[in-house]
Amino acid sequence: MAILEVNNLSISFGGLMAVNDFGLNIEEGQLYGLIGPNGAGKTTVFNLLTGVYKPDQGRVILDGKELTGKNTIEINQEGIARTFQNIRLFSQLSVLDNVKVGLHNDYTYSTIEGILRLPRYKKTEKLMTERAMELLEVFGLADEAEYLASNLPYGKQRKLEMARALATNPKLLLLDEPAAGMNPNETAELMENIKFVRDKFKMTILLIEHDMKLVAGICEKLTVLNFGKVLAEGETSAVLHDPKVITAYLGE
Amino acid sequence: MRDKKLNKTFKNNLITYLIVIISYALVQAMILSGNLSSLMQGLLVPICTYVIMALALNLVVGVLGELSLGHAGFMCVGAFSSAFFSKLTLEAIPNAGLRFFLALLIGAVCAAIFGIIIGIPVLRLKGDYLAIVTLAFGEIIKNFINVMYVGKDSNGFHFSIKDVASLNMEDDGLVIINGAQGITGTPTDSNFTIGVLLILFTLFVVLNLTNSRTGRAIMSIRDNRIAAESVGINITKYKLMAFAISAGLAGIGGVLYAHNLSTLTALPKNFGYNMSIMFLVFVVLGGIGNMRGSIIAAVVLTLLPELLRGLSDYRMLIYAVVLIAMMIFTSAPSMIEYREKIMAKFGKNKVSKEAE
Amino acid sequence: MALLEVKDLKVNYGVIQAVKGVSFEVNEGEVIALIGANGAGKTTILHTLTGLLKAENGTIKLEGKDITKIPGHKIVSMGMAHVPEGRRVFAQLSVYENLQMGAFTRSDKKEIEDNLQMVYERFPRLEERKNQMAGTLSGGEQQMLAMGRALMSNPKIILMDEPSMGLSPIFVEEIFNIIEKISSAGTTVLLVEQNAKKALGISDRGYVLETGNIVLEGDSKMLLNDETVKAAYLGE
Amino acid sequence: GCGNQASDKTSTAEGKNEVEAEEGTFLIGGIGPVTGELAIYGMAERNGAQIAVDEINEAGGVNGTKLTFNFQDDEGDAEKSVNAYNNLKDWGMQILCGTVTSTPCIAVAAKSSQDNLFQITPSGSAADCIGPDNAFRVCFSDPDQGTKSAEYIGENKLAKKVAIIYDSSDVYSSGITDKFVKEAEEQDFEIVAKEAFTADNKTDFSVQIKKAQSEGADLVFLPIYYSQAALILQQANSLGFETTFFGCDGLDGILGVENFDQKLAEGVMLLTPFAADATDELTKNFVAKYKEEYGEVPNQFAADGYDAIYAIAAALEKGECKPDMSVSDICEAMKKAMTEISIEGLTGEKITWDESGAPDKEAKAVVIKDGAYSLME
Amino acid sequence: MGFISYLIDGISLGSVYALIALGYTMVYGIAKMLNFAHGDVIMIGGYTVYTIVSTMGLSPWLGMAASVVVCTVLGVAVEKIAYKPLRMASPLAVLITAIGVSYFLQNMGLLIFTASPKAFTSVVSISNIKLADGALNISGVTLVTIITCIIIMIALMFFIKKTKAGRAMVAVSEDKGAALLMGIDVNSTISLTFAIGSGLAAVAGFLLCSAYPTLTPYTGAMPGIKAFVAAVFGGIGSIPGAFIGGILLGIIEILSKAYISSQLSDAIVFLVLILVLLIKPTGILGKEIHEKV
Ligand SMILES: Nc1ncnc2c1ncn2[C@@H]1O[C@H](COP(=O)(O)OP(=O)(O)OP(=O)(O)O)[C@@H](O)[C@H]1O
Ligand SMILES: Nc1ncnc2c1ncn2[C@@H]1O[C@H](COP(=O)(O)OP(=O)(O)OP(=O)(O)O)[C@@H](O)[C@H]1O
Ligand SMILES: CC(C)C[C@H](N)C(=O)O
Ligand SMILES: [Mg+2]
Ligand SMILES: [Mg+2]
Repeated sequence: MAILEVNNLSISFGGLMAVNDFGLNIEEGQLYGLIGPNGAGKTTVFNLLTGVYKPDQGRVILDGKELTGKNTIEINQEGIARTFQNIRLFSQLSVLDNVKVGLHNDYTYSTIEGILRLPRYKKTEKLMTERAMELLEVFGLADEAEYLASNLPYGKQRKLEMARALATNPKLLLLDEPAAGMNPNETAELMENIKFVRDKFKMTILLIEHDMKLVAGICEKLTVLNFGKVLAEGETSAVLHDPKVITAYLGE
Repeated sequence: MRDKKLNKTFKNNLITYLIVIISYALVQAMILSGNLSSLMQGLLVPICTYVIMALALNLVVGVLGELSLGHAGFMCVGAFSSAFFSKLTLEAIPNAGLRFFLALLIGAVCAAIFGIIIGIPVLRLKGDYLAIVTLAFGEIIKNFINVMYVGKDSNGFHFSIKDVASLNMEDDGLVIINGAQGITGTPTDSNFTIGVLLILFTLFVVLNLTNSRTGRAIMSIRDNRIAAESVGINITKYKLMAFAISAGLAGIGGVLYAHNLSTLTALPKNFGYNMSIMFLVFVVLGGIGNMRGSIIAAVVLTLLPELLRGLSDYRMLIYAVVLIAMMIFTSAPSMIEYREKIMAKFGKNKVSKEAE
Repeated sequence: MALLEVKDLKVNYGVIQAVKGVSFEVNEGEVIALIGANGAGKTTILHTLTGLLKAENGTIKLEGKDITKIPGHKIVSMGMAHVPEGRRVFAQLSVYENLQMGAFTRSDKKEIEDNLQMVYERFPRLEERKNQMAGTLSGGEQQMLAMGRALMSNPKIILMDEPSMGLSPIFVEEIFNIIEKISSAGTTVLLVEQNAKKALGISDRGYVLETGNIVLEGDSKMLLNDETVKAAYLGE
Repeated sequence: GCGNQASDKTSTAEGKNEVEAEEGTFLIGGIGPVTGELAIYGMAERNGAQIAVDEINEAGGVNGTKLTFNFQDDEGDAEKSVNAYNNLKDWGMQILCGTVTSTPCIAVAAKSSQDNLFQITPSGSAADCIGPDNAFRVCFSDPDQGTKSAEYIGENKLAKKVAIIYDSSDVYSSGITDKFVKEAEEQDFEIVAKEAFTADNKTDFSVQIKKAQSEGADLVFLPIYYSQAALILQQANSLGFETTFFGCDGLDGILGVENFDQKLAEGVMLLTPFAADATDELTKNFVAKYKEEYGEVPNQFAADGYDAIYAIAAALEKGECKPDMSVSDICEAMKKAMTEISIEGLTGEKITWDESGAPDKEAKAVVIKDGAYSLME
Repeated sequence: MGFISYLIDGISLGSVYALIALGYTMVYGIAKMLNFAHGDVIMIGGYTVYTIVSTMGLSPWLGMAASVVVCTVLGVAVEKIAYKPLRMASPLAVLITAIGVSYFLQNMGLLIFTASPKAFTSVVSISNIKLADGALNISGVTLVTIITCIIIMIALMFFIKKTKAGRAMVAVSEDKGAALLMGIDVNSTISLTFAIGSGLAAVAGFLLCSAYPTLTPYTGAMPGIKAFVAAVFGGIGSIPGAFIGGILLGIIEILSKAYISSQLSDAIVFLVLILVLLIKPTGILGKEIHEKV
């Protein structure tokens, strides 16, 4: 059964129907692509799924659980994690700590224990560090673990955002234009990372991307959004050859 | 790589602790060898007070990344609640040490409670709006204390916000808080050693908090609220916590202040926004989020006006000039770059490339 | 004489040297591609050209005039416009107000109006959204706005920092067409791109930047077939 | 010399102190605000005291020993005041003439009694200022002033309905008010309005005045400082509120406010020990000296400072103190002497002290007529 | 009747706050800095008029003109010396420097003019207006202040919206770098902002002193803070907000004194402020800035 189920989701800003009666079904472990022209509403969909915006109507169900109306924090705890189109790192924290913040809710000890440095603090911190380093390894960030996040080159910042999202141990991972600003080689590398994550963590991934090489390369299914409406959906290859999609989005 | 980092923060903190302890040792030595002027000796406890205030405020400004212009208010709460207690139990608890310890608890707790109360607007407000609310809050406290009359006589406590008369106490009555005249005759239980111990305590709390799960959560809110939410950080909880702890520590500062002088009044001078702003000066000058900096700045800026006494009428003028100059020197990008270059000359450039 | 001439440019961030002695030139009417990996120093160079950063060393000449020391705000009116990395649109201002800002140094109402229409033709979406707050535009829309805004100063040469970033394929095509149009309309273009294939595709000449140094330069067609370039930037 | 005259004196290396501690002189310290909102009081007393010191030294000093005076700023803050006190101790202070305001005075008195260092405050009027037995005062105490004012108004039937406008955030003002209200019950006038303002709220008094006006107060009691009083008079006038204003020592100096329309102060009564235009020789040449030195008309705080120094001198003389005696010995001698001396001061003909430290002198009630004080009776 | 007359008092006081707040908000809105020295520039303005009118006995008009010039120059100078080096530093750094400048100006005033208060002769010669046969009394100063406020407010709004310099300010306030790319001279734009802000401070100066005519080196400090509060109250950065904020603050202050407690009026005023901000977290007219995610 579908891990994510979205029905007639809509939101409008002022007059503008940014997302209009949007529906989506993703199977467990799927690598799913959300594409569409600029301003089609892709990021807005992410914002609706993660509770940044409240939908005017529609429902979101994750793994059989109703998420509609829940706030960002609850939704993350229910199992949706995301990255942002315009990178949002904890710029003054080290790369390692960025990931550790992601681990916050799964590895716990009380503030007092933290201040007094009780055994539980030491134990948990150790585990956190190990886990965080694992994740950094995956994205080849281990060596920069100590850098300030803001000192990372652009490409690596995007990867760090992914690592941080994964750290919250989500059921569903949302990636907003992970390859933006990367050159072909970096993109190729990124595709490997994403595949790896999916396989290693049995992760379900929904990603927004304009880089067709990446989309065609790793997405199993696609939904095409246009003016907030679903224009087409289905197997990647099929969708990418759909004339509607070509005229609206791909171009010759 | 990682251990290096752990060592690094660890070293940093260690140095900070050492600085405090060593300076303490030095000062003690000077006192014993009679080489410390009474002016300096008199300044020791106030300096401790302001260091604590700077550290407490830095938790809000540096770690949580919010602006508070009301910390003098928390200090005020700590001062009055504890002074009230001490004056009341002057006979009941003859042991000064014990009495002061209890006073500390009371001061810290009361202040922390106020910290939570003020924490609530904190959740809805940002930046200057928050700043002004904290300022307002501090002023409210000051205003209330100035019209507060509390007395105790054979048949219990009396309270009034009019005047002593309306306490209508028996003749054996003792006025404890006398409106604007405040509290007089508080035991001067605090001393330099206690002050330093409290600094170390504050330092311990602030540093360990920052390098813990809670601290990371608070800092993540500072750096990017939206991202923090997206990874499930409970904004409300951690903002409140930061404010409560900071207020509690400020309360401790207040206790120290109250038990240094025999008279305690809530004047604009000592508990008004000007004082809150002074604390902010310590924090910013010392480097936002930099605890060691806060300590140094607090010490320097408390000593400065005293060392300038020789200038008599020009004293505060020069003080202002020095303050501006120091601010520019420490924070102006051009200056920083300049210093970096100097550093680089000494082959220190690695440091600046690293997590600095 | 080259329209833009850069000699031995060095730029530092504090102690980090991001650009380590770069020389290149852009001739009237050319489209020049400047490619390189993340962190190579492309943005830094552009920032220095338009005075957002100070050069540590070297000279920048625009139409033979040394502008190295000229304050940034004077450079626009000398005919150099810049589409910055990350768009930097005025988030609180409407699309229309943003475009007007682009024409800040110009006074002739009529010309500005024509220019505005020209921009609206190239980017119809901007006209649709002329009253929307720029901050709420989608990524792609903001990119269009940034370009439109730069065009509003009617520049001789326009510097573009990764204009295709985050744009849909069809729109990437569109952007590169627009760049060609801009160029054929007589504006010289200095183009910084991650999308090396496209960039070299439409440019006359190209420079390859690696960690602050130019390692390769020449005719774009030539670069497109250069093995190292293929390997490093075309992902082939 | 201190303050502006500091320049000509050599400053010590680390610039700690601008007045040199001359060997073989009595080292007298002074403390008060010369910066900050209360600066005006500190300056007045510093200047007044300085004049006294210079006079005494010209006259050959005390038993042939000269006085050295060193005044330190405390910004009116208790903590700063203690710093100033310690600074003066480092300088070698043997006797303290201060502090100017109450809150600091109480804090400093606590310290000085530990050191058993003789202290006399010119104007620290709160009761606790002379708590320890080494502490004396020149001015009236706030309680006294409160009571005396009420008595005076009552006995002279100045009013039936009295309104009070006071500074609820100030020790001095609220101190007087408390006692005034208490005493009022004994007198046959009623308090129809008791309106406060605070340090953070002292520009607009329209409400307080209107309250008094609408309650039909035929006298308004102003236990406050004259800078606010000047505003109140001006605002009352523009509101067309005709009434008698009655104040305490704090009001003194109101005529000295530069460019102040003295018509507004016409008929204002105040209980003050000092009147700048009294005709006795002492006052006349003090005022003259002061004007020439500082270009202003001295207010009663200057006079307090002046008298404090003379009290110190008298006590030193009586107690046969020598500059080489220990601080504590000097203090003991002076404490005893204080209760025996009686001085001809600017603020009282025959001022004497009891061991509590309180002065015994006559309060003059003056009324302002044609821009000048004239004694009432 | 009582109420109305209190209301009028509130408006008179408020109009002064509003006038100061306008300058505050102007500088804040553009330079994004809280110029804590603003109140002290006001004090300088006051003394300038005093010196020229009362000491030298020259015409008030000359005095006012002079004080505007003096303050403008002062403002620009301070900006160049103390704030400009920190242009790219954290806003807090500039805030602290501003505090330093505030101390500096106060102590300058103390040295030059001494601590003894000066009675300020009103520059407004319009006599009071009495309504309801004397029961209501609106002072000439109040009228002038309110009118000045409104004129300045409208002028500022027009200036920002319509003039080139005004639009430059808006751009600078949003993104200095991008503004530079538009060909805007960031430095002179910010200087201009301070020039205007300080000029307004001068006007506020002599109107404040005309309404409440005692002048000391600390005259500006407290109204300065109150005005800051007012500016935030109305939505800091918003010009009409500053006006409304100021007026409201004045009214609340007076009414709480009149009807609740003169002792606790400070507390009450600030309490109201907090409540309002809780309901409207960006002040009365401040616009919610929601960043796009
Ligand atoms: N907060 C907002 N207020 C007003 N309009 C908004 C807001 N957020 C988004 N929009 C509008 O909704 C539409 C969809 O925006 P969205 O960011 O989802 O586009 P997108 O599909 O992500 O485009 P891109 O691929 O360029 O990022 C855009 O036209 C945008 O202008
Ligand atoms: N503000 C800064 N402070 C310190 N170093 C910086 C700063 N900005 C850039 N750098 C460094 O300068 C080098 C060049 O950066 P630049 O942004 O010019 O690269 P780029 O070629 O534009 O990369 P991208 O393709 O990601 O935009 C990088 O190593 C970067 O880390
Ligand atoms: C200088 C005086 C006005 C001081 C006042 N008598 C007080 O004790 O505070
Ligand atoms: Mg998007
Ligand atoms: Mg770049």
